[in-house]
Amino acid sequence: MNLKNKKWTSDDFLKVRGEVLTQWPTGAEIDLNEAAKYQENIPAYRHFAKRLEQAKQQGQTLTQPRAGVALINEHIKLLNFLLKEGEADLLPTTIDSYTRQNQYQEAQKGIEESLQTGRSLLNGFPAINHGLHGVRQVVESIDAPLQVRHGTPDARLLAEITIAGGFTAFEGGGISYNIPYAKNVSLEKTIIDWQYCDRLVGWYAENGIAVNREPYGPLTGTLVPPSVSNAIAILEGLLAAEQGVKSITLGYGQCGNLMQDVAAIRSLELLADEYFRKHGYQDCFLTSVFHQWMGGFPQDEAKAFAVISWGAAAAALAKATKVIVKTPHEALGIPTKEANAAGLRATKQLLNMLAGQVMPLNYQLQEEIDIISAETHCILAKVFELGQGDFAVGTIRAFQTGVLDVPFAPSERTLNKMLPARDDQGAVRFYDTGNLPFTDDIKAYHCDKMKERGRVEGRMPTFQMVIDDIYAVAKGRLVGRPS
Amino acid sequence: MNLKNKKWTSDDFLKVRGEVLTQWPTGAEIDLNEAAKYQENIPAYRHFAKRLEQAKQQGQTLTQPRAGVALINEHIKLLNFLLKEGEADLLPTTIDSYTRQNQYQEAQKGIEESLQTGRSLLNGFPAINHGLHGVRQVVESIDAPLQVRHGTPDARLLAEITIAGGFTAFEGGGISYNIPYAKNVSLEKTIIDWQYCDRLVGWYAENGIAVNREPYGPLTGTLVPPSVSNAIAILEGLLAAEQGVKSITLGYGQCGNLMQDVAAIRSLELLADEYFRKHGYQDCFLTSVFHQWMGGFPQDEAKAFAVISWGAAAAALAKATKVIVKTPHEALGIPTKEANAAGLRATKQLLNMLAGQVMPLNYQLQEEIDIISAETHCILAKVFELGQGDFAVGTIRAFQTGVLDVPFAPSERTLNKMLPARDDQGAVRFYDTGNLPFTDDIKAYHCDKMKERGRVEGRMPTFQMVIDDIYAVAKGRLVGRPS
Amino acid sequence: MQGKKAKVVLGVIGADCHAVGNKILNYAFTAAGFEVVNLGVLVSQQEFINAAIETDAQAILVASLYGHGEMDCRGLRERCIEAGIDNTLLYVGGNLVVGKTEFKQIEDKFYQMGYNRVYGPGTLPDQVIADLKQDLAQRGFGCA
Amino acid sequence: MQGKKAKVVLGVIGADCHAVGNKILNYAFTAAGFEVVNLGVLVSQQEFINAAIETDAQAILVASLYGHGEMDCRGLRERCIEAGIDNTLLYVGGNLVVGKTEFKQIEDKFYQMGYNRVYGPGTLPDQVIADLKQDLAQRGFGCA
Ligand code: B12
Ligand code: B12
Repeated sequence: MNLKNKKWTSDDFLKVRGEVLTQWPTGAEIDLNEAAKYQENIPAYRHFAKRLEQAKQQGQTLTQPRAGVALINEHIKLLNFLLKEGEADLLPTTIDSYTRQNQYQEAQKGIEESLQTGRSLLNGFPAINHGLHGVRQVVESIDAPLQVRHGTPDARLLAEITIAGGFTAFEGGGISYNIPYAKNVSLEKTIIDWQYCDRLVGWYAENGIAVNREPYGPLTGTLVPPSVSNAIAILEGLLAAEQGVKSITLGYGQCGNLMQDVAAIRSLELLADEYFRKHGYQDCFLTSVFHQWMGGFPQDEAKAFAVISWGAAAAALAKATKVIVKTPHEALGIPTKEANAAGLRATKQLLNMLAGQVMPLNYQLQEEIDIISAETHCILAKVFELGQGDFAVGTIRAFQTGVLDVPFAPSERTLNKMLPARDDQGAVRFYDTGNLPFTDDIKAYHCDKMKERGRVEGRMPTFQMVIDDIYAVAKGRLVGRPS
Repeated sequence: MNLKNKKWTSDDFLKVRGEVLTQWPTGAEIDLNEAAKYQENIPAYRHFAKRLEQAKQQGQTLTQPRAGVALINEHIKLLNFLLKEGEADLLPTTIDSYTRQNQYQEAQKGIEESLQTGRSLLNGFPAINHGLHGVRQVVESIDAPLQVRHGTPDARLLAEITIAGGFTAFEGGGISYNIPYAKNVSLEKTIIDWQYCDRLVGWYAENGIAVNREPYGPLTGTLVPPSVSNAIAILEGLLAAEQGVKSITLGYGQCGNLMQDVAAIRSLELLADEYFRKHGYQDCFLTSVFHQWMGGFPQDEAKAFAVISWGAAAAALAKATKVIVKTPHEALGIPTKEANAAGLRATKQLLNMLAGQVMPLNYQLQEEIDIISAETHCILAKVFELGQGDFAVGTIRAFQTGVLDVPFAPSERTLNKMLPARDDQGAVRFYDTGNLPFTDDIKAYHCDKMKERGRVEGRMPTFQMVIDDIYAVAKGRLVGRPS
Repeated sequence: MQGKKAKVVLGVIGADCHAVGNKILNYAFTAAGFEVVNLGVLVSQQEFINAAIETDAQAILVASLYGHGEMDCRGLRERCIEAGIDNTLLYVGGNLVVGKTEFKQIEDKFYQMGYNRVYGPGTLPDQVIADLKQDLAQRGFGCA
Repeated sequence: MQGKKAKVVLGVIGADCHAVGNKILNYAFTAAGFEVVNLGVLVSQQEFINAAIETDAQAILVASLYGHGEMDCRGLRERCIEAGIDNTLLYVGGNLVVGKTEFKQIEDKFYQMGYNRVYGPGTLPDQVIADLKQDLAQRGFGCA
């Protein structure tokens, strides 16, 4: 198939579908028409897209944890615990890493060992192995909207099984679930595979069921400059909309400087609206998600609570539609359900205390919005140009040439030439803009910011500064100062 | 003695001093000249006033816990734990409630029962009973600046013993340690008694030793509108300065709305500078202290961490010189040393992450600064007028007439006519301005804010709204909404 | 006695100055139809006894927030007995001991001291009012 | 062999894609004078073995962050022995098991699997470099 940002024909879709459903025996259980009927019976308050729309209209910020274990009953218990003890508004099902790499055999081994040892040896819920009926058992046991969260480059079968199973939201995208999650998978292939997922969601939409889609915003979670993640989020959103998706949540991972974080969400919302309108997708309902700090966490739980709370506060002041919540165990391992619920409750306390408080516009916030927007426009314009009017083709070429570049990514499909670092106030800037298509003004802006920090620290900006920044939050600060 | 805001003569001071030192046998141990020598040998980094000056100049916010137990060795262990495990910058010694009420006999019983049972049966350190040598044992075992924190209407002997013992900072004031801490103690008496304490500190200042004084800012800790606490803080500061105090820290207790909290600290700093200059005390070094939420806390520790973190963030964004830290045990009982250290570490994490981040001026912040400043001016002008140019005399008359009024105070010396409540964004406003000497504009401003909230909640502002606000934070919100 | 207002004495014991909860309890009990004799904060055992005798109150509601409750509250029941008002209900509530402690332990301790009901931190007035109405009804006192 | 650069094979095992620590370890070991053969993320046991044989490396540094380390790392020592490189040092580090666990337990588990050194979360490169230099020196390999 030739990559193009064009809605798939029914024929193309059905042809590929035949192959997808045979990737693992449980694929055979799916019947789209039966699935649509099943979805129709899910009440509105359990429906992700509807819940998000309502929250956006009411100016609310909803909480959502990450969580998933190997076995069905344990997974149900976990989610219900987070609902009750964590007061979570939205629930996830985090998929294990073997499933993410399509290693269903390994996942099966994980299930069996988990059964034997009585503790989850998988870092998530292996939905494909559990199959349609396993998934529905979960869906029917949880009285809240449910989303699949993963990191799967090829998630076609996973989308088929989980949406048919009654999940009303599905995270991921051809860029955001490739570059941070794979090493050597062709971007062309993942974009096509995600067009499949989006077309599937588009099919449901045509049948009256708006399944929510969420490109994965934070990417590597490590010093990703807002314009980079915003550009990719908007691109994936546009690609999804083209396949007929009608409910999209665009995401951003907290950087830690309040003005920059608020600006990032505002700019993301503004620009997404602009691009969606311009390209004819104004009927797509857009919402936003703010991820609490995604980089390395402090091991100390008190300090972790502080980082979590700061993320909650920033999300509230930015008025994101939902916030993805970390836990006090983050630095150490998959959280216990108690630690997960504690992170949720801390977050809820602050969201409630800050309900109604908004960050008023000010010169610094405006400056951040302006610079993020200008950079994002530069990137998107260049992608469009490289693709000769096709955002999908443009994306491929943009990654080849470094016009799109994700820092610290495992993938060989990103140039890794751009390097971020913090400025003296902790905002994430570019230490090296690499091949990003920025104007000289923008480059000078970042260069000045880095020099300013260098002056304060009495050292030249070097790669050591970047490393110091990577460790900083875990060590108790935002900016990695020389010791 | 006749109350006047006038530096005491040496004779007056020495006459009263004779009586003070006989209130409890340990008073006899004090020799002022020996004490001054002892103070001289305290190195700068352990010197409260010097550490605060340095922090203010560097734009740092320092952390300080509350802590005190009955027995000397346990108290030393506690403080050292908070220094090491809590990374505290400044340390306290919180005095027990019997000592605060000058019930030294009861305190002695508490010490003895604590010795017998092996756990502290007092809610603080009974410094007077331990005497000069006990106090110095503490001072010499702690490698950090030390302050006495209490709530004692008549703290003259306590000041004598603890400062002679080597403490370099002393909290309290004639208003702030009466109205929230006593029931039926004459304001005239407490202001005179605190003039004594200030004159004592002034004596040390004349001998080259700047002991820091801190009026207790948060008062009842319960919905105190910023202008009320700022006016009282500035009044007590002025009274202290008149007696020769050269290092004063003015305080404010977090209300929870970010713009209001930042504005409160800014306005406090601005107005204090103005009044101190105007009244001839420009040689007094002023710093500020932000108290993390002082009202009822949530029992859940995760939620308590969120409240603590929000206080840390607001303190950092307001650039207060120090922040007084709460603990995750706040709602339940005196914290264990571990819980206390956890609150400190959470706070430190956020102060470090927010170092360099300031709240930029914006229309809402400006509006809050303006209204708080206008109100504070109204109050202070009226106090001055009532006292015919004497702030001490004016204070007495202001409380009699309700020009100064502290909500929810136990004292019968405050009219209790003014009632605060939150507006729809959670800022603390006046539900009833009582006899506060506000202009019609200011009254209308608050009236509008209350009406706005009433509209949103579909109920008339009533006393129930005030009660709902008192419980709100403990129940997980800032604004007490009807259920 | 049907219809007659039940009387309660309310106060914060010892050297304790926590006034907020006291004001709210005062308001809530009054609103619920009780006659409240509010002694405020910093109340000694003798003041509680005197007020109960003078007003012929059915219950004494003792609050202690600041951590010295254990020391302050000991002996109040004995004083009631001495004063001949051993029939008076004794309720106690607040943050009764120093430090975070298992509530069950605290409860037992105060039951042993002769208190009829013991309330932990976070207690809402409605619950206390309901309990008191029930206890009074059991004792044949039909209240408001 | 004095002066010759020591060679280490570096990689993140299994289906694990955590790349940040890997990049930093790569940078730090290179800066410390080692020759680093960095396999990046998503590395199978066989790839580790092959790289070690091909480059004649003194040590294999296995990272596992994502929680499946226990399953992924089992058997690597046996494969080394089979492949005739049983003398190669095996270091492992990261977030080795699912969930927060007492580090001592994890350490023992991985020692039993034949790893020479086991590192927990939060390990800084300097420490690992110092340990490796010492282990190599003990084995008579004087390195940079
Ligand atoms: C950033 C991050 C991500 C990014 C990674 C981006 C990328 N491609 O690199 C994203 C968001 C994509 C991600 C994804 C996932 N993650 Co992740 N992630 C993190 C996080 C927050 C920081 C990791 C990091 O970069 N740290 C900074 C670097 C410098 O430190 P480091 O990696 O720890 O490495 C240092 C040391 O550990 C040591 N070290 C590491 N390896 C080795 C090896 C040797 C031999 C030695 C000596 C030392 C050593 O030295 C390194 C340098 O100092 C950690 C939690 C944390 N630490 O706070 C979770 C964490 C590692 N992730 C976790 C999980 C579970 C996942 C997911 C499964 C997703 C999920 N459940 O939502 C997926 C996994 C996908 C996959 N297939 O691997 C868990 C692992 C749980 C466990 N072990 O029990 C963690 C601990 C979070 C948690 N508590 O749940 N993650
Ligand atoms: C506000 C406050 C203050 C204010 C009080 C202002 C004033 N004059 O009222 C100030 C700052 C002055 C203050 C001072 C002190 N406080 Co204070 N304070 C608080 C705080 C934060 C809130 C109390 C409050 O107003 N809550 C709101 C009201 C509505 O709730 P409430 O008081 O709990 O009352 C309700 C219930 O408990 C119950 N209830 C209460 N009494 C009774 C009685 C009966 C019979 C019944 C049925 C029910 C009942 O019903 C009430 C209404 O719902 C609490 C901690 C918390 N709860 O979060 C600490 C707390 C009570 N204080 C404490 C302490 C130690 C002190 C000090 C000694 C200072 C110190 N160490 O720094 C001094 C004491 C001075 C003195 N002599 O009393 C401790 C007590 C520790 C303990 N018991 O182990 C607490 C728990 C904080 C802590 N964890 O350290 N405090």
